[in-house]
Amino acid sequence: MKLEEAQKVIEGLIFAAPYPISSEELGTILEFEPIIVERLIERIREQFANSGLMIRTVAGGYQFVTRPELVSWIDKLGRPLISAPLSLAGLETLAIIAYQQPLTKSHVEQIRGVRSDSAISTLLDRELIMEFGRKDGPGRPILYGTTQKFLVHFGLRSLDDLPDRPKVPRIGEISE
Amino acid sequence: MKLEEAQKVIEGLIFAAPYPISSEELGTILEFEPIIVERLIERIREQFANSGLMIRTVAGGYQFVTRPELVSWIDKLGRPLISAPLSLAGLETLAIIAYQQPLTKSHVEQIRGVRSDSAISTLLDRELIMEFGRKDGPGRPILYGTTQKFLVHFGLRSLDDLPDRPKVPRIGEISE
Amino acid sequence: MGYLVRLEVYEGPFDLLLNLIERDQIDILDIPIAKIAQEYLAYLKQMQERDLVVSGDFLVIAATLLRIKSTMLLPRNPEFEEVSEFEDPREELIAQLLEYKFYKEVAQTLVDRNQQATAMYPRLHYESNEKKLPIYTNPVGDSSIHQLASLYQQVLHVVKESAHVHEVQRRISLSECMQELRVRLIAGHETTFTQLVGARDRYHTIVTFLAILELVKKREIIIIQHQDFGEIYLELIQDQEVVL
Repeated sequence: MKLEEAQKVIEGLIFAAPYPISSEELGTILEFEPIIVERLIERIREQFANSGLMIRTVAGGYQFVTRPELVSWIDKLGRPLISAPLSLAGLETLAIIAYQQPLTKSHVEQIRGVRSDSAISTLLDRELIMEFGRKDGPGRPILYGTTQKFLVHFGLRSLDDLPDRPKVPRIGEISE
Repeated sequence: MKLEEAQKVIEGLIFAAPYPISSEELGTILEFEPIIVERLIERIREQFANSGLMIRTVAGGYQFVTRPELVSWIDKLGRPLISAPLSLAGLETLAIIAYQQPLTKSHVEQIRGVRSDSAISTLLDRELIMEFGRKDGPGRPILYGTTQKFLVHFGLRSLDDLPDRPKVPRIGEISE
Repeated sequence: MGYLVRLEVYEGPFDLLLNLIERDQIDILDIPIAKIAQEYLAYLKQMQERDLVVSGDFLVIAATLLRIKSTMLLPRNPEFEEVSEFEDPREELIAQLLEYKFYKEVAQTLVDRNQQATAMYPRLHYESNEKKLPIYTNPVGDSSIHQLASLYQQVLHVVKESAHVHEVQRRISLSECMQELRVRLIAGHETTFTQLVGARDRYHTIVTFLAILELVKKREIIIIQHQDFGEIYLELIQDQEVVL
């Protein structure tokens, strides 16, 4: 068997095996020394360098898995699709976050004058806002900001495209 | 997102999805038009040309599988058969349901000329058919239709992959 | 016990008929009914001899065959034939046979397709019952960026107004705050520290906190926290006469 052919077979076996398959087992099936199998797997790995898949060594065997950096995409699989409009409370909260980001939930609540937990969790679910680290200070509250998706869905290239901020001082400046 | 990056994500999603994933669903996740997704999948297929794996189109979606020419090697893994082969009665019943769906059990029996309770209950157990509501009329009998699993099991892209149903000639036309 | 001849098993009467037709190399569209009916009945007789159950379905078609046979034997009324188109009594049966034959062929196609399909191994997946969050296909609904911007202006306007109003607001005293807490705890809708503090200013938060401590000291309420940094629950002590 040519090495190229053997590589294909190894790929197929690793992919189809119901458990991480070892180089010994692969060697037995192919009638190759395990060391040869291991070299071939190294070559396969090189060929998968630009793929979304990779072969990981785990539990004494090999297994195809998706690349770790794709996890946020893979998580979206099988999620039900919903197209419900955004509530006014959500939109109001989004407006405040868009213009004042990054800011904390209590800052939003201070501006809106009402509790905003559910508005913020809606915006997080809709992936319009995300956590931007934590604020220094007591309780180290979470800071929120808008996402790429926010820009896409409002047709903005960047935050600079937000319609001009009205000439009203920021909340912190008001009490002065 | 760069196209290269999108390709990786698509590979990852097709690999990770527990069912054949459609270009529409991939498009929703990536926020791409399905047609773009389809083009990218063509590019991925080219890149997998020398791999033991390939992307097949089945049941309205995409799925990674091992290449058919590797089957004798993969069989050596001793993976248990997903299911025992269907009986002829089951296959006949399935063929009728595939073409005439949704239809009732008595309609199946009329075509087959024999009672089909056990064939239908086997097909239901195997999730190759499912109930599709009830027919209006006396007794409101259950209507049956085929499932996505049916398409996958027989490697069909859609029901259109089944042979065309010939027009049944009328006897009057025959004798001429 | 005599010798045993293996008897073919058929899926049903149509399967048997098709088999007889194929065996005798008969044109399905021009079935010699008398001959086929004879062979069909002979088979049923064999089945009975072997104590095999001949299901009603086979008998129904036997009756149909005999009916067709007798209809075809009847002399046709030439007067009748002039006006109405001659209807072949075999027509319905042939249509049924052709339809059945088609599905029998499809069944074979399915076997082949399955063979091809199983030559390609998919990856094994493990069922997961994990609940997935929904994806919002249209997360902002039909709102526009201008709506967003004008909403922001409105909000800021309200803030500016209320900021001025705030200056002249009388500040709540500790005893007033304690009284307010009693009322709210009796109402029973708000029983956690977070709810009671609400989204008000720092002054109010401090006064509420002090009021809670005071109520604990007076043994009017108890506070419960199930875990470190968890929510703090406030409960009125039963049998405590609360003076409103």
